[in-house]
Amino acid sequence: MSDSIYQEAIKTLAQAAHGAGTLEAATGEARLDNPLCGDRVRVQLRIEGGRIAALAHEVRGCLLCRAAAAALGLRAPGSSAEELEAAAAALARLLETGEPPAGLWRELAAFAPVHAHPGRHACVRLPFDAAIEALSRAAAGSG
Amino acid sequence: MSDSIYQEAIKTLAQAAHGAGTLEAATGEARLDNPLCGDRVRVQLRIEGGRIAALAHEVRGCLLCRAAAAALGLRAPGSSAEELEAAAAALARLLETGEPPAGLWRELAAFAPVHAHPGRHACVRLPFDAAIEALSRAAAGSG
Amino acid sequence: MIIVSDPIVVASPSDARAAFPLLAHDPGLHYLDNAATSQLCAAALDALVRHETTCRANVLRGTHRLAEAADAAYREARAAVARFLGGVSADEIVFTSGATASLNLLAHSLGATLAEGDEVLVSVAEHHSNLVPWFMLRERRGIVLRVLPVTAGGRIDLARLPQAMGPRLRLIALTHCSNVTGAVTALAPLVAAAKAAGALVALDGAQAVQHGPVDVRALGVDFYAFSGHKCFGPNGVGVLWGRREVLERMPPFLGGGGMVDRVELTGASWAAPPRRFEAGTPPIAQAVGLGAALDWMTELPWAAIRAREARLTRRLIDGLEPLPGVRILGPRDDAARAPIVSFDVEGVHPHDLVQVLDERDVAVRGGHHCARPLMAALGVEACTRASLALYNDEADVDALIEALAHALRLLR
Amino acid sequence: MIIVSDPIVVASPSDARAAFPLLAHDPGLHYLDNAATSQLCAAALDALVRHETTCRANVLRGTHRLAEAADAAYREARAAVARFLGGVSADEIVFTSGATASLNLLAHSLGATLAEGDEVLVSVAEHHSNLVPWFMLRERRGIVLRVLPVTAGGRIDLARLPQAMGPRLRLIALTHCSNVTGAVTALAPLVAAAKAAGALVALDGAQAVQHGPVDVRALGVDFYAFSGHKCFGPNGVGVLWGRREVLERMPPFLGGGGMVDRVELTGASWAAPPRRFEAGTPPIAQAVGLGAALDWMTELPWAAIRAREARLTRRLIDGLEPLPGVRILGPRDDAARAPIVSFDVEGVHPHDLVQVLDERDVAVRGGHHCARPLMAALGVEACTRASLALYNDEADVDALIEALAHALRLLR
Ligand SMILES: Cc1ncc(COP(=O)(O)O)c(C=O)c1O
Ligand SMILES: Cc1ncc(COP(=O)(O)O)c(C=O)c1O
Repeated sequence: MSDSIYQEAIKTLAQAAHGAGTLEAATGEARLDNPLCGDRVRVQLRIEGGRIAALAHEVRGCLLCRAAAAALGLRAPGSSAEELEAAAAALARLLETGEPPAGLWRELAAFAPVHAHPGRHACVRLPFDAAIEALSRAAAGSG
Repeated sequence: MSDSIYQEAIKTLAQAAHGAGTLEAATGEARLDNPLCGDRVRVQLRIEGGRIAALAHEVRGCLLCRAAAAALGLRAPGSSAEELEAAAAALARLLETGEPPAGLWRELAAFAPVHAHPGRHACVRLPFDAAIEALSRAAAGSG
Repeated sequence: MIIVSDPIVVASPSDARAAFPLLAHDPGLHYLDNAATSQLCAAALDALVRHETTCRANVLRGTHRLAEAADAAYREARAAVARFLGGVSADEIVFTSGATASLNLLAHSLGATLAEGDEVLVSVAEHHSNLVPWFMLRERRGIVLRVLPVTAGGRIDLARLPQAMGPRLRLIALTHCSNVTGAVTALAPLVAAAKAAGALVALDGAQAVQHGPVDVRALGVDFYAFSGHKCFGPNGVGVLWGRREVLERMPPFLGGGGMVDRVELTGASWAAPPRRFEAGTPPIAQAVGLGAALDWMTELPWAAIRAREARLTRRLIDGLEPLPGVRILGPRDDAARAPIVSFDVEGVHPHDLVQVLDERDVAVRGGHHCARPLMAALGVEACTRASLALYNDEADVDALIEALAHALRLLR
Repeated sequence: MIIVSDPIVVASPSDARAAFPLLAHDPGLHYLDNAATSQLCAAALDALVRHETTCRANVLRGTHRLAEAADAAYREARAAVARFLGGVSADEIVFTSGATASLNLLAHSLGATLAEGDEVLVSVAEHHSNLVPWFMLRERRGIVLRVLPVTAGGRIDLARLPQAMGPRLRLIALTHCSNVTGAVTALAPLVAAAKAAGALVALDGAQAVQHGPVDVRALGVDFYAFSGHKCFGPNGVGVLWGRREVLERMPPFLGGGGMVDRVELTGASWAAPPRRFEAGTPPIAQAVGLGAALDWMTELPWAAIRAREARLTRRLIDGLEPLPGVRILGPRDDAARAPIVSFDVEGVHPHDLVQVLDERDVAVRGGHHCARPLMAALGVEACTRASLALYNDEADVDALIEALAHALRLLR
């Protein structure tokens, strides 16, 4: 079970569910589906002074998806758009290579074993994809 | 080459081409195609007093088809409808089993090796099928 | 070089595993995903390999010796399918690339004989492959699609049949057996009602065929569709059986070599069934493999196998029910069901469950199982499914229950 | 039990025969019916058998380990096809059950975007599989079908292109290479004319692919269709390549599992290409085998193989021409042709010829070759065809010529 993808860290993250809920006065919002498994993520965020002031998410999905959303809920507030994009890119590299790249958010390292399961990559990425979509909506003022 | 289907007997029959041509005052006629190979047979016959008084055929087809038509042209005149049907049935049995059944027209025995080549059975049977169709048209008076 | 063994004869159900190369090579695997794909039996693999290495040629028009051998093998495959379906005529067997292709053929070809306003009746319990082709026909031709609901127990609700049958009903197209709940459709009342209404009945047999030969004439239906890969045969081949009288009045679906009689630039005329419906080079080697699989199946002791499958299903249900938060979807009784059991686990996503079970060598499937309307009716987005075949035994079921108990501790 | 060898590497063309199990087992056979079906290479058979015995599962939705392995293998097969076609995107590769299925998919799916009066241009030289689907589209949607004639030499007559292109031309659908005459279509002027007219170009590559990788982007076309069984791969699988931008605006053709995004009883929405066009369980093992065949082909020394095929074709034509009553149909020169040679023999029916050649272990094909309009244009009802592949050699050609001389004595 050593390379199980269900490490304690992921479970803890999912249970903590940082950022779960809805946001008042969001300036950007996006909802994404994974039609393959029915996972669904809604991310709302508020941009203030060029930074993410607050982020909330609602996830109907698997443990991996919820854990990824929680990492996002923990770390995104206070980040800039560029930092969030860099974090998403680092996560994508981790999944692709199995090796934590420089600059990866610490909590995301627990996802390394998912590398071996390409069918689950979308579960982990969905909240990040939604957040980036929400960012671009916020920038366009159409959130 | 001993079990070649191109026995001298078949070649001789095809070359003799008994009955090749057209018939004046036919009382029954049928044209049949084999769409698989493009073979085409026209059989015309004249019934007089319950017997086949004359039979003619035009064949665009392979040697087997021409040889079968020639056997028909040789033997059908003078036969009754029942005799022709019995000959066609005996030919079908020969092709199916490879063994000449009782009552097979002597000339048709040369087709025994065709038994091993189901794809060619239709070539041999086509003139007989057309003759039987022509018979039934003659009986119906719609020749 | 490839060395192929003689086909293995299954003298008793416990020999079955040895007759499946993948399972024989992986003795630790508890393969319980048979509703998605069954494993390939040695008889089918051997026949396929023997065909490709000794008589590969195109069929129907060749007269050299390989072509004759391929023709004979393909013809014999059709005869094997005809035997498996209760001894129908081989001319009623259309080879396709799978159940989905068979159902699309039906929706296009029979569909072309329907008029705007004609009705087709399906059910909420259908696999997408027996729904989407009818949606598309509705778009193309303006047919009316009616849908039978399911009962709370997850069975097609036959009490609603009278209301669901409109005056212009032409076809009832239903699953023979649900790929989610295992429920076997009660056919007698359906067939009687269809006959009375002058409607045809088509069955999606994809899930039924791996549980034994099917006598389609005795069922009284008009069409039967299934896939080779779900009855121990090769991938890439399927069957549509149809009653000759009905096939004969259906226009072709796909156009190409082999299905025409005459082709001129102004148009073409069609060959007789089954070739009318088999445009292009068919999946010859796959059909030969399927024929071998079905011949192998036909020889098996089905009464004993079915009794065993039922026993294992009971054991599975009895093992699942006491687990906290586990809810079985569909029938929990033993009547008229295939050994397919789907369940929902409160607070645990099926994909997590499947992954943890996989870590314990138990292969099941999680998701919507291409049956979203049924998922909605059962009140879930997705679920976990265990599906048994003739090679499964008590150890497989027990491994699943044990791994599941572990997964619930891990994931909740 | 099945033992599978390592893939055989073809260091030089003369090794090729050893890489084909059927030919290796039947050394006396002169197989010259490659245009009907090529033999299956060991690399493809091994990959297929290995897949079925080590990672057989359904694709796309499973997350247990067999399903992950099957998914990876299927994805890799798509990548192999994309490499073979000149390095296109794997998302542009649609797996079908064969070239005929690919062309029907195109006629239905692209056809659904055409309006009454829109024009499709084909040629007299097409295989029925690239004619009948367009006839059927004409019936369904009232398109106008225009037909390019062939020259006396049997090539598509490009001089007639200006007249054949109407103002509403939307698609030119032509064979890349004739399955009867071996003539390779001159694409540059066609593609330029199509571009200028804003029309798309689809190629039927069924006969081209066994003669080496094809760079579809360099050809400048929009669609490319072919079958696995004609390029040393398994039966029951084919490909439609399409440019992404075009695929994306095409509606689906077949409905079923895997091609949908969302399914409710009111309708469904579609997945992105290529899955939009792959309803149901695809021919997974066959695609894996095809990928292996194409990877194997990609490594071969094609310049040398093509030179050899051309030399053998010359030898064949030079052997045929002096024979009394023998008339070669189509081009007799060496330019732009595949090693396919059809001929008519005065007073001798092709089926008789094929049978007598078969008695001398020479396998060729006689008939109309599913190209009746071309037969009519060439003034014959049927003809005899010899078609070469990379495993053929001088002995095969000489055996044919010798057997033919014998047959002419026997049959006339
Ligand atoms: C030029 C051409 N197009 C299409 C096809 C159809 O291929 P398939 O029968 O494999 O679908 C063939 C093969 O017969 C062909 O030669
Ligand atoms: C009930 C049912 N119908 C149809 C299908 C479609 O079968 P295939 O994907 O082999 O075409 C399936 C399999 O997924 C099924 O379970």
